[in-house]
Amino acid sequence: MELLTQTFLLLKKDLLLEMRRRESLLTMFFFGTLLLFVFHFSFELVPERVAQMTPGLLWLAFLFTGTLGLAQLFEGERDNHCLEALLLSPLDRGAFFLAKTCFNFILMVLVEIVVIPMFWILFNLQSWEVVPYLFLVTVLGTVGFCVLGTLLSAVTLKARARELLLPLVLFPLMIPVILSTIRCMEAILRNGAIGDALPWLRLLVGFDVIFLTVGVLIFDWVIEV
Amino acid sequence: MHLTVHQLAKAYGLLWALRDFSFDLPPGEVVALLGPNGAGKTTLLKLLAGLIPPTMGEIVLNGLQFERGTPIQRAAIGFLAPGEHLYENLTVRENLHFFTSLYKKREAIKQIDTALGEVGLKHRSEEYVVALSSGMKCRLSIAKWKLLEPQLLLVDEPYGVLDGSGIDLLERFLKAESRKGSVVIMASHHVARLLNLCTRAVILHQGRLIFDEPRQQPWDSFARAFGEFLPHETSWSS
Amino acid sequence: MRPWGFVLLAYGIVWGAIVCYSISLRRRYRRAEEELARLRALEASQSHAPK
Amino acid sequence: MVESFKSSGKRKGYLGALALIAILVGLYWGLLRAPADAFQGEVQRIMYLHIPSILTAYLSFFLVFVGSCLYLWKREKRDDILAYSAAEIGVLFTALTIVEGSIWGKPTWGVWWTWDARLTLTAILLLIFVGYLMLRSLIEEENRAAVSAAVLGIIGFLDIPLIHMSVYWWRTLHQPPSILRPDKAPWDNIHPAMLTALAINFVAFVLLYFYLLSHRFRLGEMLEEIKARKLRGEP
Repeated sequence: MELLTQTFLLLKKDLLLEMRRRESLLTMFFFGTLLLFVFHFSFELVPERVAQMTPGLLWLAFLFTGTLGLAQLFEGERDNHCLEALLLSPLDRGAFFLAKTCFNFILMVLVEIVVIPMFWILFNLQSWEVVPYLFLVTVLGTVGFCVLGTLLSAVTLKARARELLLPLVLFPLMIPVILSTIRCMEAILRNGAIGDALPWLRLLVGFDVIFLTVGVLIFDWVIEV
Repeated sequence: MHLTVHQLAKAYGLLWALRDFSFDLPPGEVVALLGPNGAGKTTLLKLLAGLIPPTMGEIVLNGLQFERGTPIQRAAIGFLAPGEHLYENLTVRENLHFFTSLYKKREAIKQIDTALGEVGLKHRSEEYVVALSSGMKCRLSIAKWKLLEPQLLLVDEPYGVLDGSGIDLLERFLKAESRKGSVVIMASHHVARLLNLCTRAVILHQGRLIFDEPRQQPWDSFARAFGEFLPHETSWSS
Repeated sequence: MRPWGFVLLAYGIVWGAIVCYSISLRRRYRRAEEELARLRALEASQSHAPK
Repeated sequence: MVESFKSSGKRKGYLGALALIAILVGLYWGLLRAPADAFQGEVQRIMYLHIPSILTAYLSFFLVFVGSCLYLWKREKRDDILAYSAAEIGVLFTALTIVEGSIWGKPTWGVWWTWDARLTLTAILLLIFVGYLMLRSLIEEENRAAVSAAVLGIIGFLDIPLIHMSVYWWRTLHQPPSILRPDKAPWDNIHPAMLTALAINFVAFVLLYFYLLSHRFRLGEMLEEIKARKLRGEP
């Protein structure tokens, strides 16, 4: 209970700061949109080909924007040594982890809410009825991405060239999430329903649960000034 | 708070920042932590705050080992670094609200206004911290620790940014803390002021403790030790 | 390339790489050993030296 | 287990000699004694390197996991040295596995690289632990580097089964696994001499692995001691 109270307190603070400065959200949003344009120019996307490539392209966009967000995740705490102030306090570090994960998750979901419909509009896709299902799968994948991403973002906090190092260690570990979300989306696009994507969905949920638990347990050691 | 330190040491890479440091402080002690730049003052404060792990040695708070710090132990330690540890894009009141909630001080939330009044920030409580001058930020830090009631208060060079009334405020606050039985350790280069306030003086030089004595009048041994190791700073005698 | 060619290529690369790693490890090991011996000797001479 | 690495130079010498003998016997069996495979021909001999090296790599990453957990728990420097040493040698063996797989693949599949589940999985493993080594080298402060690396070592190891599952599902939907048939035990269609050659080579690799690891571990310990002595000797 205490854990959740503290998580909520920190999350509220992060959201308030983000609402004031809007740094992360705006950059992530514009970067996501920009990527859609880059995709169009690089692949010359005609509707028949787009249908096949949709899951991969969408996830590529989320992966890159998400990494951008992760690089910024602890920057706010570094200003004015606020991270020290938090570590000095009786805060449960598991709550700190949960709050940062939730914060990054909220940012990414906000970006996804805009980018997915925009993808459909920009590439003239007709299959609007599958969008809610796709969004659901994307959200599950985003949970995994944020959990592992927050953990590794904290691990690389003190490293030189951390913006470069982070994706380097993050992407290989993220392969179960990437593969399962993309396969799920493919199955949905093929059948218009979840159907045979179920094993992938289970893997995805398993991944989310395992790393959420590991994160809460291990975060006490991860974060030090 | 009774604070005991045994043979504390911290090395950064191949350099000792602090070596073989021991002292024992009963409740109510106000310690002046002196020494030239690079003597290890800030390292000592950060070690005591649990912000960095020691290379060797141990810290004992009220008879309990302080290793990674339980939440209860951490709640008992305050670190007053002027201008730091505040969210610049939150308002003055939001900052205090956030930290008091984090420390679970429910009654303190009601006293935020009183505390702001005492440090002279009441009329600026809705401003963002980024808009405050460094002296005002320091006053806000004082208000913050007043509300959080630490039993061990570490203070890192507060004098540089405070004006006359601010200094009064700080010293009154520290004395009140000491009367309540808290231990205060303050690092500063304003030797004269610090000596006026303290009950005990400690001098660090190149990471080693070279002087540790309770304050007395007259204090020849301090003058000798101080003159020997910090010959450039004579302002204290004024 | 003949089948044996592939086999010998694989064996060559693997054992070559392992030998290379062993040599570099040995070199690092030697260097550390020498440094340690030097420091030990230095410490011994200091402790015996008259004050 | 860690204690055994602290063995004297003499015992390490025996281990080295034993490893060398095993390697020579393994080479003899693998290259000369074992018959050529009925389907794959001589190329199959690469398997006598391939399978032992990937198994030792897995052993290595398991040791990284064990060392990392112990380090986070007890904060003993030697556990961290164990994890670091095992990661370094593990990366070497993983890289070799990929090279062997690729050389075996050329005559067998006709291409140097294919997105076969096993090859892909090994490549991902390599990427993860190369990342581990990079992380270590990019963090200045020693304790920080050890703690961060330990966390990454634990996450990396826990992720292996998940990656394994996802990569296999992904591939098996397109093509069946190339060697191991789930419905048939692998040793059913293997000549006994082949099995012996494989076993000898496996023993040889494990001995070699522990020989290298013991030296790498001792090297780490010595570097640590050098640092401690320099710190003490500083005026």
